[in-house]
Amino acid sequence: MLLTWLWLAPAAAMLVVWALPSRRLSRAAALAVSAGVLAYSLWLLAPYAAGEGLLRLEESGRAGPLGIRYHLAVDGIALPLCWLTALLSALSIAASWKADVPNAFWASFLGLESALMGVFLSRDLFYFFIFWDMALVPMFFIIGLWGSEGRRKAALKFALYTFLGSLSLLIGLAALATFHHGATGVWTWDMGELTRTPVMGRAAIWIYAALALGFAVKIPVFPLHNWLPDAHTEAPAAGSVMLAGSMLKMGLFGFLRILLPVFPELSAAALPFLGGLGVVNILYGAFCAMAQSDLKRLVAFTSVSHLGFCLVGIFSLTAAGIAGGSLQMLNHGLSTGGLFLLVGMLYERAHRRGLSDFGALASRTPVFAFFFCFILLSSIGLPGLNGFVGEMLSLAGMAQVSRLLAALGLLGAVLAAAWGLPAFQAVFWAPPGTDSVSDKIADLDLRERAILWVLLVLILWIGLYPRPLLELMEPAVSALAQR
Amino acid sequence: MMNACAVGTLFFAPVSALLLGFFVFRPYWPRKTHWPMLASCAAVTVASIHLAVQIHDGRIAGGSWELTAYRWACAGSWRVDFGVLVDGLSISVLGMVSLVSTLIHVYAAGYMAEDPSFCRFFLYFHFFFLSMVGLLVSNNYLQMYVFWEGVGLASYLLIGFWYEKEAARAAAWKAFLTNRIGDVAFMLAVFLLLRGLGTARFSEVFQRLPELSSSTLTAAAFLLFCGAAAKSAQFPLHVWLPDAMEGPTPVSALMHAATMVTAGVFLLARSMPILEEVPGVLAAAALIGLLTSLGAAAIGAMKRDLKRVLAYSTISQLGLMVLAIGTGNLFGAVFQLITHGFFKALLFLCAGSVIYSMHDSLSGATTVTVDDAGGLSKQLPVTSGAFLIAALALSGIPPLAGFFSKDAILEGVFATGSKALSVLALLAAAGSSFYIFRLLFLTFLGDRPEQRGPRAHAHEPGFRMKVPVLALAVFSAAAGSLGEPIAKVLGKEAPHLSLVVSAAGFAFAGLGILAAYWATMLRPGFDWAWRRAQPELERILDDDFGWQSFTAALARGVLGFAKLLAGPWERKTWDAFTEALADTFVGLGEGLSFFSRGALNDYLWWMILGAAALASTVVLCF
Amino acid sequence: MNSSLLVWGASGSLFILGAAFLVLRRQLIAMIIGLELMINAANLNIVAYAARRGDAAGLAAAMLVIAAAAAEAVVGLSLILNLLREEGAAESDRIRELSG
Amino acid sequence: MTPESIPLSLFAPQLPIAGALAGALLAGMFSKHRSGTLARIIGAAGVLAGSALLFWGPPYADTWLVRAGGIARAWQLFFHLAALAFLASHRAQGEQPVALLLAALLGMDLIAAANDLLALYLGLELMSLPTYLLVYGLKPQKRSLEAAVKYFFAGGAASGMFLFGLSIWYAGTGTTALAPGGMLDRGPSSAASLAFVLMGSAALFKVGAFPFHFWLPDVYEASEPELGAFMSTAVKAAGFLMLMLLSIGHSSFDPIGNSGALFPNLGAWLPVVSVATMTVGNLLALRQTNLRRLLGYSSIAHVGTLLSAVWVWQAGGHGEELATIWFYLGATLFMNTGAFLFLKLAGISQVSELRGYGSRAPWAAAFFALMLLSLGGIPPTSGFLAKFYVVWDLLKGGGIGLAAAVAFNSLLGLGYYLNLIRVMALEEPGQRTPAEPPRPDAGTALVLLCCAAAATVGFLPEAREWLFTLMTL
Repeated sequence: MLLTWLWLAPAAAMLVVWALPSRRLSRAAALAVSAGVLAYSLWLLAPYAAGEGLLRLEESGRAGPLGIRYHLAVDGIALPLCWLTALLSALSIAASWKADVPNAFWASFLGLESALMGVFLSRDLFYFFIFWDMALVPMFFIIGLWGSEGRRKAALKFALYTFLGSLSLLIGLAALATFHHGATGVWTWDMGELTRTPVMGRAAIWIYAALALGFAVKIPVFPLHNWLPDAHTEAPAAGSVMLAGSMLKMGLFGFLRILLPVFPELSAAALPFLGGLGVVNILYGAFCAMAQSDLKRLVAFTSVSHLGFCLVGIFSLTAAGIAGGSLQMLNHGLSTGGLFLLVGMLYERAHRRGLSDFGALASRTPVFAFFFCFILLSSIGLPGLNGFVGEMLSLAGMAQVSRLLAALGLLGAVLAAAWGLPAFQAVFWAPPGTDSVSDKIADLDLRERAILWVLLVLILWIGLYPRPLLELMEPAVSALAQR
Repeated sequence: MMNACAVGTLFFAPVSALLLGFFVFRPYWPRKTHWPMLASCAAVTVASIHLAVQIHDGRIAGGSWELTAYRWACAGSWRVDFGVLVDGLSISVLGMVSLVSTLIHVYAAGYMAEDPSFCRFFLYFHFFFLSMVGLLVSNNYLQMYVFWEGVGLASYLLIGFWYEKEAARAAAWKAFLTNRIGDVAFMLAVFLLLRGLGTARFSEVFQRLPELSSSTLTAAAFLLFCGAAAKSAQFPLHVWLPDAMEGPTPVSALMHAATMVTAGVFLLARSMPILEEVPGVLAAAALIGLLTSLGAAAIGAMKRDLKRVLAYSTISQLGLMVLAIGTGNLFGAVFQLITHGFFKALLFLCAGSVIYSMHDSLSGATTVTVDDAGGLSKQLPVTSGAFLIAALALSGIPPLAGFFSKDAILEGVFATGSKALSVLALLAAAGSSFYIFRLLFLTFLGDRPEQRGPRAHAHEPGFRMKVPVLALAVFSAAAGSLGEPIAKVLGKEAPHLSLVVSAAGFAFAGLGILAAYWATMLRPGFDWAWRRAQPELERILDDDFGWQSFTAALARGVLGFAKLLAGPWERKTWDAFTEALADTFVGLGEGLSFFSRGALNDYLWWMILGAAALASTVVLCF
Repeated sequence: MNSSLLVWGASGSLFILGAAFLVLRRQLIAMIIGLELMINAANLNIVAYAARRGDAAGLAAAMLVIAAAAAEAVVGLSLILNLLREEGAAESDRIRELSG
Repeated sequence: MTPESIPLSLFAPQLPIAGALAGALLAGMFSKHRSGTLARIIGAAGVLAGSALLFWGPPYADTWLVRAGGIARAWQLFFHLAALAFLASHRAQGEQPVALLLAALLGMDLIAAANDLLALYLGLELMSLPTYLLVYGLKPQKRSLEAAVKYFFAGGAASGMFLFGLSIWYAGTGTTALAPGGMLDRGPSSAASLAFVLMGSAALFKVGAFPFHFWLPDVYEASEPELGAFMSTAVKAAGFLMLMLLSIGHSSFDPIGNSGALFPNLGAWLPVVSVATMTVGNLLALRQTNLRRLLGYSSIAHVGTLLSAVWVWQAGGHGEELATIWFYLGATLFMNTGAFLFLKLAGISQVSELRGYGSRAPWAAAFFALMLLSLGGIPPTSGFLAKFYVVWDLLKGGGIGLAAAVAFNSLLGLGYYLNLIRVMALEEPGQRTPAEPPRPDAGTALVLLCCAAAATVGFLPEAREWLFTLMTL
């Protein structure tokens, strides 16, 4: 029952928080619960993180006739993501402390957290899918109800794209189970068993394509990314932190957890295609980010670029690459989550997001400038901070396979400087423009500084000493790596 | 044991100074932040000198001392450990860097005294110093790369220190972007090494070089050279250095003259074993070094802004060092690197003193052009004296340091035996003495009719700025004698001054000085006159033979492509696609609603027709 | 075997006539007549084959069908009566309000 | 041959309902003003007694006319449940609606128990006629009269076709028993197929499948919401039962063994009709502004999905597919009842009235959103689980194309379900949005609670197995 509490506690708390009479009470309860879940996840999983003991921490119920079994487990790749989700939920709730929103706002965050925990923990494809779709409903309401001006259109587009993806995922999963039954005569949805029997033949390609499409919409991969900028820009700050922080990782997690182990040869065959798409993601995200005039939309496109690095890493199918990819998932959560928090704080004060709306903030709000510069550098991939470790490992992994893709991926690092620094300079260094609101912006208060210091310490720690995390991922990664 | 704690201070002194400065001095004594920084610089200098003496006297076995601190990351088959490597090469350069940094820290304390964000300046300044020290003593490529970009970041922050100025912001971003291009090449080289050997430690890499395939080796060597070329402002990627002069003068002195820009040459010197495996890259390095040196000398001779001339002079001297590396003369390059560190820093400090002293009279302009200044030697005797010593050293007049290091380089070039290379090298030497003495004459000696600026009533800068200038003057003069110790520390044979080469060098230097004297003092209006006579020649030279405008056009093109991609492509095609998809289904619905318009008879008609259709298909088909 | 042909012919034509009434006529009363025609066509079939086989159950079935048809007519006529009261004329184009 | 006599005890579950019918009418005679509530109580008591008797009543019997127990009992239980929901939530004055409902219920029970085509026809008539009257009776006005007339004529044509098909079958085989053999022994002749198609069309009409669906939106729009709920659940289920009875015939109709099809050629055209129904239902629902009409088209779309489930059941014939159909019908029962009752309580019929309702009545809006999510098939809800079972059986039965069609249509469905949620949650309240939240009374509140509970059963994939064991006790 230990693992079940990770997703059951926030789900139960969601109902309680929603029903509480006063808004302040429900806000406090939400923060308490999310902090509790974070502490619990750290306490529960930390001792196991050290040794091989991870897979022993498993729970599974009786297998029903359909072969569906309630089966939770955690391994090297899922563990950091659980921590990340718990951390970001707590931080985003703390960050939107001053927002005047109904109880449902806090309840949907807890619902989102429980669904994400479910996705990262479940080893059974059916429950994986249930949690996968359950994560979309709260996010739809977060974007739709409490977003900024264009929220309705963004919420609808978000819903349309993600449901298209999840439908393709449903078909793929069901077909995979039937195919597996055809091959072995056993009905099972458990990832462990599915990996044992190789899936071959033409049908496997169709199943692989359906699953890949389902995951690709969520990452998002280049052609299917159109929902991301609108969803991120219109979502409230805390919403985009959760969306960028952990929701985008569901797709990559799906690749790592389902496609790579169950279809090793097909993944190897798809390497140039999907690796190439990863590189396209990197460059396309960077180019679009360069041309944005809205700060939040710029950060949204950088997510596309960062996840491109994850994709390149994962689809290099080398131990270094996959370790880099999964580490970059974590880093992206921290740095882009941090950036969204900062932009949220800016929006909270001035209700404006344009690059030209601010100016010379470095002199007015030096603390804010320091945090923004630090987290932006981590997002650009400055060595010594966490972004660099993920990108370097992913590209080094890909370099072992195809030097061209690695070189093009590295080009993304140059473009990162091209979108990062001008944005920083426009907001903090350039003199205030005509309609600038810089004079209205006060510096960060204690609460905001505490939140950002947490992120700062993590970013610096992973940057300077990533070894414990990499050793944590080692068993799960070497299982997937093919070279 | 002593060595361990000496190496320890190399890292802990700057780190503790920074932490102290950030958490303690910034909130409480912002005007005093330079004290911890000075202390740490002094500590590092003492430690490096102690280590240098240890290595020089052979008390450290094998001339190099390596310690692996901790395992940074492990992924798949290879491990990356962070550690410290102190050998002849690193300690000699570190000695110069720490010494020059200490002096410039003192100078900066005086120069930046009235600046409002004094504390922020020193935090950035010392962060640079930490990164530079880290870069010099790291024992593997990855750790070197971490500090390599740290130095890049420090230069970005310091160039853009006065961020109110538009030019400073643009220069900072340009510097960081160009450096990033070089860093990416460096990183790709590291990937190739990791892929081939699974490790990036210098000692291991150099031992297992034969394991690498020749194509990987050439690619790695070439990419390393690109990385170094960006940092040391060689021809294709030098565009950022002249603009970097927007930063405060101590920054230009320390980073863009003495230490940071030499990091590229240091990287080439460090990876000499790899370069020696690939003769093609060495030849390319020599060619590019020479080309840069000559081009920069020509442009430097024409510039009017004091600091721009010195910037191009740095590019030219770096070209010479790369030429030395290209001819396989490691000792020449390192010796020139060290001596150049001293006299170029001195030149910049003198320029700084000139700017500082004329500051109030020039309404806040942060730089002085040759036209504003003139005949300053009377008001600034000390500065002009020091400038003269540094100029003599730069052009390579015998007793001073420049002569010995430039001679070492010329020895190497003559040793290659190619006549054309030697002549061009001599020409470069002549050029360097021409532009420095032109600057000397125009700024300090004769006053000229076309002088636009106010008759300068500068006053000698304060004590804190004069001491470093004098100290550096002494070093510029005495550094020549460091030849043997450096050679011994590097493990190379002692330099021998062949009469022919030194005479030719001295002759060309003298020629340059005379030409400068002829062009400025004897015909006072000439410098001004030819500019109006050939405006297009001035424009070409001003534009780095058209290279500056080309890179600007390239940047605009990339930004335009991005705007095209993000604007019409993202908005129109994708949004339109999703809307169209939705509209088609709603349209289908409208069409179908034609059949259900409420008439009972129609309903019944469609029912009966449907039943008949079903019946006919079932009956006929089965 | 021409007698079975005759029966099939009669009931088939009756059924089609009823369907035609139902679809083509606009007055609701005529459409109810169409319904009755369709039911009687079926009844004709049942009675004809029950007679040939001498199967009493078949005849009982025909009786049952007639009763059901009567019930149906009652319900139909009561609805149309209400429509007459409301609209004054039991026309099928009077009831076109619900659509879309 | 004289058929052997059938003991009255076979009809034990139906007797209390008939008694309640009579009691309700008598109640009407005595107390004028409170006759409605009295009738409802008597009716509910009768139905509950009937359901109780279903379990402890007569053992499994299989006479020539009717059957009792086994599968018939399961369907009858389902119809009783739907009737109870109607009685609990219905509020009209007089006692006629209760009586008519009980009559329709008896008709459905007869269809479930029918062993003979004539019994099937009688059940169909007994179910349909009261429903026509209910459409008009509950709220006598021009619109409901028009709907009733349309429903009557369409129903009349369908039962006419059924009867004609029956007569052809009787002419060919000489018996009206729902057993295979007779005409079939000489191989599938064209007469048998014609008979089957005509009878099948009547079933398809009752269900609202593609060529016969035109009446459904008008009737759902004009009739009372609780009747709409009753029709979209119970009457639709009866239609599916008829279709399954016809396609299988009774003798091999034990759910465990596989089927000897009475009419083997059902497999060819059922997929076509199912895909057509799904697509037409969804496409037309996209453009609706009247909520009841929209729920009508959404019910048509669900019929399409169910038809593909029937096709798989008919092709494969194992118990699992039947359980899928039951689970789907069960889920529809709760979803549609919840949705229709929400419309009745909130007094909303137009989409524009729904604008910004979330801020006016958050809990009611949350309930309706849950119903819509279940109708749309979003994971945590039972609607998703039902659709998942159908897709699962289709993939297992080899119907890849149908599975893809079901998936695509559920995306289409999301178009209007999510849009309603958006309108309700994201828009600002318009001037026509009802001000105060709805106040359900005890009975309706109970029904709504059951709907909400049932909607969240999406977590338990074994739900289908439990339902199957419950039904075949």
